[in-house]
Amino acid sequence: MKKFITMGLLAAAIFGGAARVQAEDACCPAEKGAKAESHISIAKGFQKLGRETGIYRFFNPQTKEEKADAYRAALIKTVEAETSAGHFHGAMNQIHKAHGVEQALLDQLTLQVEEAEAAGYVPPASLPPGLGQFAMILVGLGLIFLAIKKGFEPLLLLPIGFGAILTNIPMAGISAGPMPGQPAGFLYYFYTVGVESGVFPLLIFMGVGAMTDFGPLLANPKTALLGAAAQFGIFIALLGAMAMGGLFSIEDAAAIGIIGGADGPTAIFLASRLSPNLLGAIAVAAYSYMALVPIIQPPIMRALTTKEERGIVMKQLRHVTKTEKIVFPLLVLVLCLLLLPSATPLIGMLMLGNLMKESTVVDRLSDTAQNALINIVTIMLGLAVGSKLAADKFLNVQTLGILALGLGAFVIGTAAGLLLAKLMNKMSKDQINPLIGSAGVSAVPMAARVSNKVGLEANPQNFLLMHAMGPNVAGVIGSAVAAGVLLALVG
Amino acid sequence: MKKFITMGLLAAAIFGGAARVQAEDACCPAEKGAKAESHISIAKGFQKLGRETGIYRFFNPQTKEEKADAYRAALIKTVEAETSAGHFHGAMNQIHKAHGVEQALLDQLTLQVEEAEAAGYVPPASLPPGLGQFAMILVGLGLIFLAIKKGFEPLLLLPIGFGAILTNIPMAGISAGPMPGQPAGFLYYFYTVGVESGVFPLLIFMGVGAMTDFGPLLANPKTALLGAAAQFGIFIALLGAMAMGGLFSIEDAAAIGIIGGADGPTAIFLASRLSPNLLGAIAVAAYSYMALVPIIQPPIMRALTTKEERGIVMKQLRHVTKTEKIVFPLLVLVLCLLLLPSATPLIGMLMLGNLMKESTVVDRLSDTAQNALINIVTIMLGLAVGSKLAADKFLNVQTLGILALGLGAFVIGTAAGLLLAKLMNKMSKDQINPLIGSAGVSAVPMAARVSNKVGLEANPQNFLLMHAMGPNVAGVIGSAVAAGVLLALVG
Amino acid sequence: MKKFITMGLLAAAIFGGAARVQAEDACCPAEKGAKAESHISIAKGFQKLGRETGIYRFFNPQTKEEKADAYRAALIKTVEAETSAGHFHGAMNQIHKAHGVEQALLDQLTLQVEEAEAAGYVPPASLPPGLGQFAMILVGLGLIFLAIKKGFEPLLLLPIGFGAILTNIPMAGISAGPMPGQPAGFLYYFYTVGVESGVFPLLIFMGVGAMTDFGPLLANPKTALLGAAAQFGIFIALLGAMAMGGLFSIEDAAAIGIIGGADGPTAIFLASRLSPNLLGAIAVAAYSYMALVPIIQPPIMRALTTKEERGIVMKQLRHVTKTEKIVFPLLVLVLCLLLLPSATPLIGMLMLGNLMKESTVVDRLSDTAQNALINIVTIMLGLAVGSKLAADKFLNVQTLGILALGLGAFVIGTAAGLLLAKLMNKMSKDQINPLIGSAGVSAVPMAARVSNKVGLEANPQNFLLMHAMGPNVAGVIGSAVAAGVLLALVG
Amino acid sequence: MELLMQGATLMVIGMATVFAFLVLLIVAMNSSAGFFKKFAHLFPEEAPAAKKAPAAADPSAEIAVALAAIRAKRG
Amino acid sequence: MELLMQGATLMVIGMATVFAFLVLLIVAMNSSAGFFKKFAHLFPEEAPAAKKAPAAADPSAEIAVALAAIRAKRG
Amino acid sequence: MELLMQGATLMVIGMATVFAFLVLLIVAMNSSAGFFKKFAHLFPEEAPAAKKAPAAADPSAEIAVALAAIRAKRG
Ligand code: NA
Ligand code: NA
Ligand code: NA
Repeated sequence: MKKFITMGLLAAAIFGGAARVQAEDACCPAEKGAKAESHISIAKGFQKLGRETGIYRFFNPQTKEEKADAYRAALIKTVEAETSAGHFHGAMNQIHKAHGVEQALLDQLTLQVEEAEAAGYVPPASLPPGLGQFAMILVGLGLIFLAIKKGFEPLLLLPIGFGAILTNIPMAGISAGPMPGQPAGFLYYFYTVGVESGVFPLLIFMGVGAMTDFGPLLANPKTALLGAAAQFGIFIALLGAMAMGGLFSIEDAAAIGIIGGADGPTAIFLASRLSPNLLGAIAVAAYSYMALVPIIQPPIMRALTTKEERGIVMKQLRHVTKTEKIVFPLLVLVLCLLLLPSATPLIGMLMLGNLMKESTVVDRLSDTAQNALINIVTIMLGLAVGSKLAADKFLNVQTLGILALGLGAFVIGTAAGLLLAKLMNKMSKDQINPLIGSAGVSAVPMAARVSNKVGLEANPQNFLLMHAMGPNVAGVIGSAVAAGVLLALVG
Repeated sequence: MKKFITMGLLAAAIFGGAARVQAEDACCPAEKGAKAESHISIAKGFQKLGRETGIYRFFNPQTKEEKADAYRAALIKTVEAETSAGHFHGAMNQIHKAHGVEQALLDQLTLQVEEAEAAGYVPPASLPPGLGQFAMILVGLGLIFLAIKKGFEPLLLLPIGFGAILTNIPMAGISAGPMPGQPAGFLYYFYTVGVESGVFPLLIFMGVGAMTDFGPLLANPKTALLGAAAQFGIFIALLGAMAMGGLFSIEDAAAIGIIGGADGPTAIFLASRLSPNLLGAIAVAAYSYMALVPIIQPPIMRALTTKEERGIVMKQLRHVTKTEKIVFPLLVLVLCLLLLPSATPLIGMLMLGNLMKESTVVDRLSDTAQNALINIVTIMLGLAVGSKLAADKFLNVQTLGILALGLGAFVIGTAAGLLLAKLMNKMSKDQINPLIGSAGVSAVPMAARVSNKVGLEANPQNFLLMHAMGPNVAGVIGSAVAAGVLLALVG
Repeated sequence: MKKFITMGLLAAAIFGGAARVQAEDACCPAEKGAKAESHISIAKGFQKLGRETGIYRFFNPQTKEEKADAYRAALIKTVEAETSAGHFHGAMNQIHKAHGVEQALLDQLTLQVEEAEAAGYVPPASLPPGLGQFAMILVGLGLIFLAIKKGFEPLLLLPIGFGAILTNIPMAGISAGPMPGQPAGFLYYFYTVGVESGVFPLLIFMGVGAMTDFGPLLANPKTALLGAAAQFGIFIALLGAMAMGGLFSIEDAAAIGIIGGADGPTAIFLASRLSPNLLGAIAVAAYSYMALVPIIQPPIMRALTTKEERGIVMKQLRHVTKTEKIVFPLLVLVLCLLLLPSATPLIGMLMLGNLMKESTVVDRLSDTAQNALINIVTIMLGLAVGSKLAADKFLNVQTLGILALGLGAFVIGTAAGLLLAKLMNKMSKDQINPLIGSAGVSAVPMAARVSNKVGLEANPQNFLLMHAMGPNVAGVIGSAVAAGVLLALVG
Repeated sequence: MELLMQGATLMVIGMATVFAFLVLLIVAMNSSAGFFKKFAHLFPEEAPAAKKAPAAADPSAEIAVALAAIRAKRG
Repeated sequence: MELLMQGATLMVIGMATVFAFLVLLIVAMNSSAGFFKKFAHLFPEEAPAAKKAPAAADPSAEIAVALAAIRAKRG
Repeated sequence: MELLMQGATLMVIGMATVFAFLVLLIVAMNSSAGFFKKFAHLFPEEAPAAKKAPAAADPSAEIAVALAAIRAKRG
């Protein structure tokens, strides 16, 4: 009796699927699968392993038929297990679910390819799937090389590169969604649980807040304007993306622009909300350019300032009291909730971290936020971001656009900060060294160090580091505000 | 063809919704939404931002219509995305789900308001929604002030206060549940994953166990009776809540009573199971009164004891061997599983932590349980508890009741402990200083320190701290047992 | 009106359930439940508590009827709550779900028992459910005793033993799945979120990678062969399991074999995918035998080698450069992705940890992976594994088989390693002490220490530790590869 | 062209908001500085640090004192 | 009134259970103390601490010894 | 019997794969050792450690220098 029901369910499964896929495929895989499992000969076993090696799959990527077969085999296995356990209802549910949502995923795959082909559009850099994975593994290795050998933001780029490799391993399905009766790949969980929900970037931002000293900004509030000016790069890049003849939607353009914010968690948070497909490329661009700040900024700084300006020694910063520092994070949060609620997740977590640090009453929480917690989340976030570096989403002309626009955003942000600093220097009674303007792009604390270094070249007695920290931390707030505006208007 | 299906689905979505909400609303928002998105002029953009500022929304809270519009817009966007990707089945699912469970949430909202109005009952302290949020933000700031400036249990009250602010920011939806095709606010995840499941309070309890030394209790077992007597406050508060003319259900009353246990994780665990709506108020009351123990207890202690009694010097505690300390957590667990299985999640995790500490073979686990893990969980638990401090659940007469009953529970628990200690002093051959009775309410280690301090006032040679730690830690077990009874009979 | 709908829904709930269970049961529990709740007299309250004590339930385990009643009561409560809140659709959903998937669970329970009885098969060691729980609690206490008093891998066996106790507490449902409208037990979440998904063992493996030095293997690459030979135990145990007359399926056999890999995370990862029912027994066997390596291996080592061979002093290892150590993890990963993608989750995470360590550019991540993160995950993984130690899955003849096969796997793996080392010693120009062959089973670093100790016995100048670390770490890679093959062919 | 217009609109609104926010923050910081300068006597510099001690959950110091006292009495 | 009765019932049962549990715990603690006093010779005070060393997963000490020996031999 | 055959098949394939993998790894390790021996001049032993310093996100050293300089100038 039970056997009979099982067979009926299987028949339903097979024919239900068949109606959507292809008629001649539908009757065989069950038998094939059954045979394959009951007699694994040595030769067939090696053949199976051989067909699952990466080296074979780089040149013979999984076809749509193979994917559908794998899917159907998983389904049949689950349905059989359910049925033999007396879960007839559960088995029915599996079949229903499988032919609904999940089958739709396969259909979508098919459709997307067909549409793209029908549209006659082949992205210039596109590779066949298998070679695309191979190329992305090289990209991952490249990111790891940059992280280790060149010191490019290794805390993020090493895990991102590693995640890119893991994701692109053929047949391993490390970032694949769940199949019927089987768990998803583990990077799929990292991404959905941590990035899609926004939790990982926000926890990182809390840790950043706990490591940030807003004292230099409080000592010289007007340098906050420089942190505003440097966000100009964000919007120019957005405009550039919109100008690229339909290559990017408005959501994409907003997510790309935020690279100019020079702030990793903000970029990841916004991209995960507005343009998840581009998340990988955006994060890679953001962190790479942040690592390149010491190379990108100095020529612009020298071009836009005179040697005299660069030599300006600024007035020493006043002492900031403990109470001011405690009140500051609450002040920013209140301002933000009054004016721009959409920015409060980012600003709120940044300020929570800072309040934990400055209040000194919860030092153990602040220490953990700066160490164990941020480190754990960084590893998982890096891997999850890397899991979005699939070949079809990275090896295309969009990524070239993103890289170009991101560089433009950094350059323009730097220039905007410098120019406003020049202007402020002319209008203010206390002298302002224009070099601190470039620190407004954030990239904490790299950009502030660059200001200091370029300043020392012009005048060996000119220590700008603390002065540049003001615009530097203001730039973090500035780009979170920009992200809030984009979320409110585009999201 | 696809366009046609999309439109059909949208029509279904709209009319399906329309049948439930209002006919004249149903035809327009799609068009409005579409127009709004295709031409954002500068003026309209600022207008949109302006309508989403906190300051505007405090006075013009989101109406039911706006919520329904937002909901419908999200739905339409998702359905369009699904349809244009070929997910016709997925689109159907979205609509089905949306008009089922989710639409029901909106309906419920409407119903609740209408019922309350029909019942003619307006809670005395209720404010219009927007001002309610404003007031709750002030409450959050107040909790942070108490945590930082007054040192009120800052480890919990600072994150709770911050969570209260984040939750009540208009339009930000930081604790809101998921919308179709959109993730929930991040505090929603903290609450459902960590508090609803019971995982966070249990992990905290494990850390507390790893920090607790049961040696003083083992050295003088009979002081455990004081930890039992002090739980009397729990049940008097429960009785009081039941007496308040239907203001509280029996589940609410049990959750309120547990405030008298003076034990944060136990209170949060029980309240999350019996009365999630009151969780915020109960946690705030519990931690606040624990912070106030040095103010609440001394007058009661002085009133119920003579100066001679307070000056009693107790016999020095015997040495407790390592083996006894290792066996103790297993003893408690076995006793608990034999007699009261419903208390084993709490008692079990407390004893796991203690076993890890005392066994000394897993020091690295014990260290992590006491540091990184408990700190991470404390941050997230505090924020999650704060996320339950919504205006309509906090700014009402129930909260006043909870505050009054909680205070009563602390006072009565203190008195009951003291009185039993007086009695035991009269009946026991070794003298017992009645002051250690008040430590039975737990509030570890604050209550034991208060006993020590009041004892020193009466006799400068009278060091009660270690003697008071016995009832103090017994009180933790006692309130977990009380929670188990309440879970078994009321839950 | 609402009352009417509620009653209708309840009627539907009851009769819907009735059609599946038993007609005479169906009409009463609602009334009984209602009565019981509205008048808890003191006597009845104590009676209820008494019937929920562990001591009562050991002898009177929950019957199918009681489970069904509890289930139905939870359902009715939820449906009432939904209805009274206006969630008619939600209420309908609850009923539908309850009579579908969840009811099926109860049916399955019934079926399994009936089938087993019909088959006339009573596992020799099976106990009535209540006493089975009692016995498993003793097993848990035994594991804790071994962990603390005998130092048996306490980091895992202490939490596993504690998890076993918690899981088997009657009525507490600490590892039970969700009931309608109620959360699951907290160990259920640990298991599904951490073990079923594969995330916990993989994170542990990352930490192990960050603690492992592959230098000795790089200095003497050919010792990797010993790490291959020692995996022979895995496949012999697999063969043995297949030979046991249908006691184990092929999936079970593969999961049992991996015990011979002497590597905890690999065993847990593979067992969670191939044979979750045996996971508890497999993990306990794997960690126990790893702890027993100093007892199991020396006799075999002495039996298979001559005193002269044991006294062989090996050539000092060459210096390995930093760059080689950095490149090594990437080399292994690339080899693995080219040849055996199914092993890449395990190998990948091991190598990520090692890369983080050797690169030295992300020391803070590497430190956290080796400390806070691995400790947190170890606690949760241990408890989750313990949650699979249910009486019906552990107290049976299968467990005896697993213990026997696991021991055999260790013995044969040790012997295979030794014999290949003897052979290599004869064929190689540089002398190889055969004792380092036994270290190929992994059990890092215990097996390498055993090699060192036995070597010192034969020749007090013979320090084999570093030489044995080569096969030791190669054995970790070897068993991950074996796991990959099994996943690809059996999974 | 319309896309460009949208981008430009976003730029104007975005930069205006960013500047507005940071200008208001400057005002707030200056007010805060003024306030705490004026009422400096109410906020002694080390107050919060002093408050911290009683809040710390470490009873070891007190226990040490107590034990020392006990030993002193015994010895 | 009925609500109050329910509350009172819970109070009686609850306090009785709490006291019963802690009284039994006192009995158990006293028995445990008696047992370990009587069989103190079986549980030497430092035993578990001594057991800990071999369980620790840190081979560095042994490696250091081995390396020192190797160097000694070489040098 | 068929089950045993399956087991034996798995054993042959499994052990062959394990050995093949580790033999290839040996080849790779030897090649890597050869490569880095030949091009040792391109990979100075301390290079990565030296690279690490600028990557570290700790500005405290520089800040300390800057503060010292400022104080020197003031004082
Ligand atoms: Na920025
Ligand atoms: Na208590
Ligand atoms: Na192994």
